[in-house]
Amino acid sequence: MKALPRLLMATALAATPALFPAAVAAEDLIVGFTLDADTLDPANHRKRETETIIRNLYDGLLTRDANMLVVPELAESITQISPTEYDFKIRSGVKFHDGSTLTAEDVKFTLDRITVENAMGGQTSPRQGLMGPVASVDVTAPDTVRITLKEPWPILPAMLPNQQIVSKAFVESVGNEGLATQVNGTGPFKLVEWRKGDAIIMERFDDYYGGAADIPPVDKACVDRVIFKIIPESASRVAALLAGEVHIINELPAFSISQVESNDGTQVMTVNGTRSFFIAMNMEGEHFDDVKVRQAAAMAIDKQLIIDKILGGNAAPIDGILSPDAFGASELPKVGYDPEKAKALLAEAGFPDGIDVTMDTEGAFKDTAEAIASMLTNAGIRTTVMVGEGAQLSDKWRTKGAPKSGDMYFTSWGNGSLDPFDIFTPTHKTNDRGNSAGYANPELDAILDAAAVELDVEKRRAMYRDAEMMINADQPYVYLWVPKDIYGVSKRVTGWQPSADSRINLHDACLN
Amino acid sequence: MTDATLAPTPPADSLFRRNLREFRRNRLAMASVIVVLIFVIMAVAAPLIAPQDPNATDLFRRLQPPAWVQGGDWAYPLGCDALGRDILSRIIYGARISIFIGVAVIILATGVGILAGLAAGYFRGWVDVVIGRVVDILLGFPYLIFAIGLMAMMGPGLMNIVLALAYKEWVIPCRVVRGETLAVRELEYVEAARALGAGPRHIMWREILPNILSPVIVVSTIRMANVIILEASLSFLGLGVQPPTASWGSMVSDGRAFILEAWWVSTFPGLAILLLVLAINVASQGLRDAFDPRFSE
Amino acid sequence: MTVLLEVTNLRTEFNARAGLVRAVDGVSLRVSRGECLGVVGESGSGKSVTFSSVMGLVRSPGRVTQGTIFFDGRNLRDLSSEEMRAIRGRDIAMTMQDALTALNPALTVGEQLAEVLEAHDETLPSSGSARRAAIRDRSVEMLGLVGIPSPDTRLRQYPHEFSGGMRQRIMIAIALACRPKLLIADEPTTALDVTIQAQVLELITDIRERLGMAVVLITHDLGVVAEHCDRVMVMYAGQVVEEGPTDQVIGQPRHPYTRGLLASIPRPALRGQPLTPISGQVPDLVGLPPQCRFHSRCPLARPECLVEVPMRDAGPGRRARCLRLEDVE
Amino acid sequence: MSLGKLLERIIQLVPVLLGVSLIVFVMLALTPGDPVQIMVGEQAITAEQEAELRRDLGLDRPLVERFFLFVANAVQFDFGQSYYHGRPVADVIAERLPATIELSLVALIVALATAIPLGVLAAIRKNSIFDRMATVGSLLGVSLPGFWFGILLIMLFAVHLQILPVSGRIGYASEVLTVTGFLLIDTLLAGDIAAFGEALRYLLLPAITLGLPMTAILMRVTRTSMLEVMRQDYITFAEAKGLPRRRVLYRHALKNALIPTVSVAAIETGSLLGGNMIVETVFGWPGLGRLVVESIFLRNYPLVQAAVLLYAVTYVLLNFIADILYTVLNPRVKL
Repeated sequence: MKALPRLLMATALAATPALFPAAVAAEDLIVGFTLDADTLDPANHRKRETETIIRNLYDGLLTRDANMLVVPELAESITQISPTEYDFKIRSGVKFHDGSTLTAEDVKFTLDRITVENAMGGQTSPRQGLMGPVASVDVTAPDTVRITLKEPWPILPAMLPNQQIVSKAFVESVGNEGLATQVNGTGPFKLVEWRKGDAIIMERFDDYYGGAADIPPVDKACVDRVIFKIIPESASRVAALLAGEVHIINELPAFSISQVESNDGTQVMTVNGTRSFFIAMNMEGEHFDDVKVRQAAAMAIDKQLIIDKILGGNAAPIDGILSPDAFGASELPKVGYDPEKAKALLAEAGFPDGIDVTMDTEGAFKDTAEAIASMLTNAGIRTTVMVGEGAQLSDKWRTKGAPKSGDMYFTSWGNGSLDPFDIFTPTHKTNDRGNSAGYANPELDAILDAAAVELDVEKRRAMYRDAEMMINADQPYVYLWVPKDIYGVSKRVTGWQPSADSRINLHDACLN
Repeated sequence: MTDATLAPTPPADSLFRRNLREFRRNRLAMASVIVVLIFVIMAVAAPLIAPQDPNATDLFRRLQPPAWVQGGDWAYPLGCDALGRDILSRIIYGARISIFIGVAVIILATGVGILAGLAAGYFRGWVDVVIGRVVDILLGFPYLIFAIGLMAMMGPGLMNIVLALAYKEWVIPCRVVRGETLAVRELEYVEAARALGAGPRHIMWREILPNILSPVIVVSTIRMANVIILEASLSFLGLGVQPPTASWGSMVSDGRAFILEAWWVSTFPGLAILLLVLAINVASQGLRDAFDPRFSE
Repeated sequence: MTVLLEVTNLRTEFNARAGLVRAVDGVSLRVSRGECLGVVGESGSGKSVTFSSVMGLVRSPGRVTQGTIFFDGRNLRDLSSEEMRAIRGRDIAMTMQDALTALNPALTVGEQLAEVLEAHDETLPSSGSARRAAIRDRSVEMLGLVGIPSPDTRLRQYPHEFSGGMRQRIMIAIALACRPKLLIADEPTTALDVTIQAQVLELITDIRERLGMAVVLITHDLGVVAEHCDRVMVMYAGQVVEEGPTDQVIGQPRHPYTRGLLASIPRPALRGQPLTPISGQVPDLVGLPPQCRFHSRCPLARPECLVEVPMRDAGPGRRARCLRLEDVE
Repeated sequence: MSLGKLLERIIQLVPVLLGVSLIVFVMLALTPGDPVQIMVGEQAITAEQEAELRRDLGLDRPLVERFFLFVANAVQFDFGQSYYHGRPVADVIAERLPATIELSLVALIVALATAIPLGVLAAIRKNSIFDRMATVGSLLGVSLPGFWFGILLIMLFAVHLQILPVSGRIGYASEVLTVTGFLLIDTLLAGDIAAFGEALRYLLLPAITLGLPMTAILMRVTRTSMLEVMRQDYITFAEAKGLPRRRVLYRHALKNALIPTVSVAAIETGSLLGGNMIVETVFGWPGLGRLVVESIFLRNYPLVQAAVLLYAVTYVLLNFIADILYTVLNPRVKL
């Protein structure tokens, strides 16, 4: 039997901490994080997780405070000259990690690198799209940068926190490839080592200017070092938190909340998320072209039960696409849970015996999708869940107007800016990139187009209200919920709270 | 020794029967055959045995513990999963998937492997070279990665899993058959058949195949155990059968997120895999001892 | 001549699936110093097992269950396995039928020769380099003794790099490396060509005379016995059936089995001929009743032969296990 | 081992690698899912931007051209840029490779170190209680699904007993200069015993999980071949020479018995390298396997192609090593 010697050996080696004193210094704040950064180049990534890590190393012109309000960071002030011109006054005396001083030239270089075609060694930045219709970036005074737009784009300030400023001299010396692994930012932490796939180790930058003036305390970081430790398995992340190996974990599964709460040294922190979940119904298909069938589907699902039981109560139900926190969100007529009425509607639509449909989803949402499927089945919409790969499913559903197959698609769309433009247009405008339902409503398209460039905030809000009412009535999707982001946090951590844009800003976090 | 000249091999049949008798004497092996049979019966008669509908969800029974733990219920002896489905019933139905895939992959792979191996070993020459190259190339791929790639290509589905595993699996019986064929084709009785004017097809099927069947059977059973683990691994990585069909691998996979709160969700399906695979392995060990004493002690 | 090896009433049994097999049943024998004893019998007659028992090399599931084995005044059965190990290779050596399988293919000839010296020779210097040099010298000497040309270089070679006859010589050299008092040569020529057979046997006889050691020659071949052995012992079904001086036993066998053996060989061409078995089969050794074991095949068998037959005197220095030995011509 | 044989091996490698490349290429081409669309995700992108991105990635060219381009570049060890990492694929793979190799090697060593003594012991005490337990244990070892066993180990040692870490590769308090990428070596080079111990603690559970089936297989092979060898005449002869039992067992028997064990170990190491994405997933081990699986899902073509080629080369190389070891241990065979 091999188990015994193995066990003995395991025990012997487990005793190694006695031989090799555990090497955990007091001042390391460790974050158990789901995904490694793809790259550390702020202009060459597309992933939220990568941005989360980068933003502890780099600062941007603007940032958001805990209430998601946009405030200046590296910029001292922002002035709108005209609907298409913005002036940014750059804070003086800000140091890069290598000791050089931030200039307006660095800002221009950074923004050009993102917005100009082929500016990154012949390639175009994947973040170009996030900068909208930027025409040019000019240094108009030694400490001032002007961004000129091709057309009015009111959400520019809301989008700028997603871009981090790099040093022109540094990029020119290490090159674009060098920037993927080397860091010279203005952020509160310097890069110590990136152990790919395993951890990113940072240490306090002592010459830090203190960060956004509107977010106290304005000072250098509290902890000596910060480590993002990559733990993709959620059970492992929770276990590491409970064992005290890490101090903050993201994506705490809802079912682990009680365990983290009941554990002595840990607590749960949540923040409203920005990702809306919904079920697309193929309006070109044979069943869901009928609004009655779509309404029946919406009525068949007991959203609240799933929120309570599977999501641990950590989600806000929605009846339109917008999160309750988003700009333009408003109270909408509710589609109540009523399986009997759903059956009746189905019968009215000509399906007294119910219908057989499939629902596509990715593996990560299998549980929820199956729970929904069994609710639909109970109301006569006999649903089979088909788990597919993300790549295949987006091919199948996000066809931009090309014909599509399939009945239902359980999916989601993120809205980190909390501006409707980012979520409403792609998912509902005819043939747009995220319009998986195949919804086509010229009237809605017109409103969405107008709202995108409307500068009057109140008018814009009203337009989105109209749009929400329209989709609420047409029901191209079953709008489900916006889950909260759930973090598990050691009670030793102070001065930190989660933020709605999934950023983990460790500047002010301390470890007791 | 002088009397060691090889007489024409006796018909394979009597040897086969003797080996079978030998196998029956091995008590541990027979016990595992019974375990395997129990699993097979479970799979076939699943609707009669399972206490609950394996796919019926009940969110109020979410992560309900096994019956003997506080909060359990004997109607759900091994507890419930995250959607409140009965774990025992899902394990019973899951036996269908594991056994079906194991058997289907092995039948497919062994069939193809026998054809290719016989051809390579009997004709030799360029046939052997071509088959050998293909085998080399396929062996160059890591098994799981190849299967994952194929699943991504073909999309999910039960038959696709069978194909994804069989695409590489046939290489193993092929190599065994080729080696045995090379050894057997020169033996006197094959020569005799050839001298009597028998065609290659007759010789391969009637003269060679029956005499190399023992090692093929032995290898196939061992591989079946392996295939079941591979299927579970694919399911574990999320590339298995479609929900709500229960597959042991995906049950373990689903349950690992809850392992801290609800150990039973992935522990029991894991045990089921272990038990079935162990039983097949022990049985095949017995088969090997009885049928192919060269490999055994 | 003093007695070197005296085995009394030896019994060795094997626990087989079919039952208890008495491979050796009540064997007694005696080998004097410098003497050559031939042991003859069919396969399975127990001749090899007898001498495996003497060397303490009977493997599980077999074991020696009865009897004494006095060698040089000590009962080997009373010795610990460590004491027994010290005797093997030093005082009693053995060669096997086929040197190809008896020499380890993965080790050089030099190493296989050196290790036996290393294990037994107390005369070797203890310091590292001197010891190595001494071992090397002895190895070269031994290879030279058995007639291997340029032994110096050949020590570094592996067994497969030698011809069959050479290998046999090497095996003999290894066996004789510590100048044993007794050499058990188990069918030393069976695996060899006829011409080489003669050379190897000459070699053994030659060395025996030079070193003054005793030899037990286990063989199928009565011709070999006639030519090289002082005395001969014939075994059948785990028992000794006849023993005595070679010329007398061959010239005038007293046991029907011995006679049968000899009758089946054309006299003038004794040597080199394999034994032609007598009609009938060797009895199954499982659960034998206490009776004459040759009974079923014996031309002289009578109902009164169905009792346990002891060894009986059959002339000066001769014994045979037959109730009717007086009736044998 | 002659140079000629070596050359022959390298030439044999060519068709295998070409075949492997072609199969990967065709498989990826037939796989639904557009890399560009996956990269872009929910971002807004114009048709021109999309076309440009496609051009940047070389996806606008016909398939045949892409294949020949890939082969032509691969010959010069240029495998292109990873779609996601902003760096050459070769760099990305090279960063992950040491973790995988380290885990595999340690698993191999653990397997050899336990399998050979246990196999020998089981053979020497054939049919004893120990032998029977070892047999059952080895069958159990090959029957344990690694992903499940790994989870159980984590539960026991990391969660309940809290004596081993849950996930990852090393603790972070000790900074270790990356020289080789193998933490066990780097920590020793740095003279940092504490960090070495840390690295070992992180390595233990994954190595056991990965090595267990291999241990089981190698134990069976060792036992069987040891029994086979112990029946040989040369063992009887060695005993007849009065050699100490240790020498008979270890010098005479084991040296021959190890021949099949070592061959099997070399071949099995290939499956160890290719099969550890499961273990990497369960233990959060930052190795290549996980990266490749992720890359398949993300349709990161260059990375998948390069990694599969690497696996194929490794496989051929390991077979080669197995052959060399075979000759080293077995003087009868000349390669």
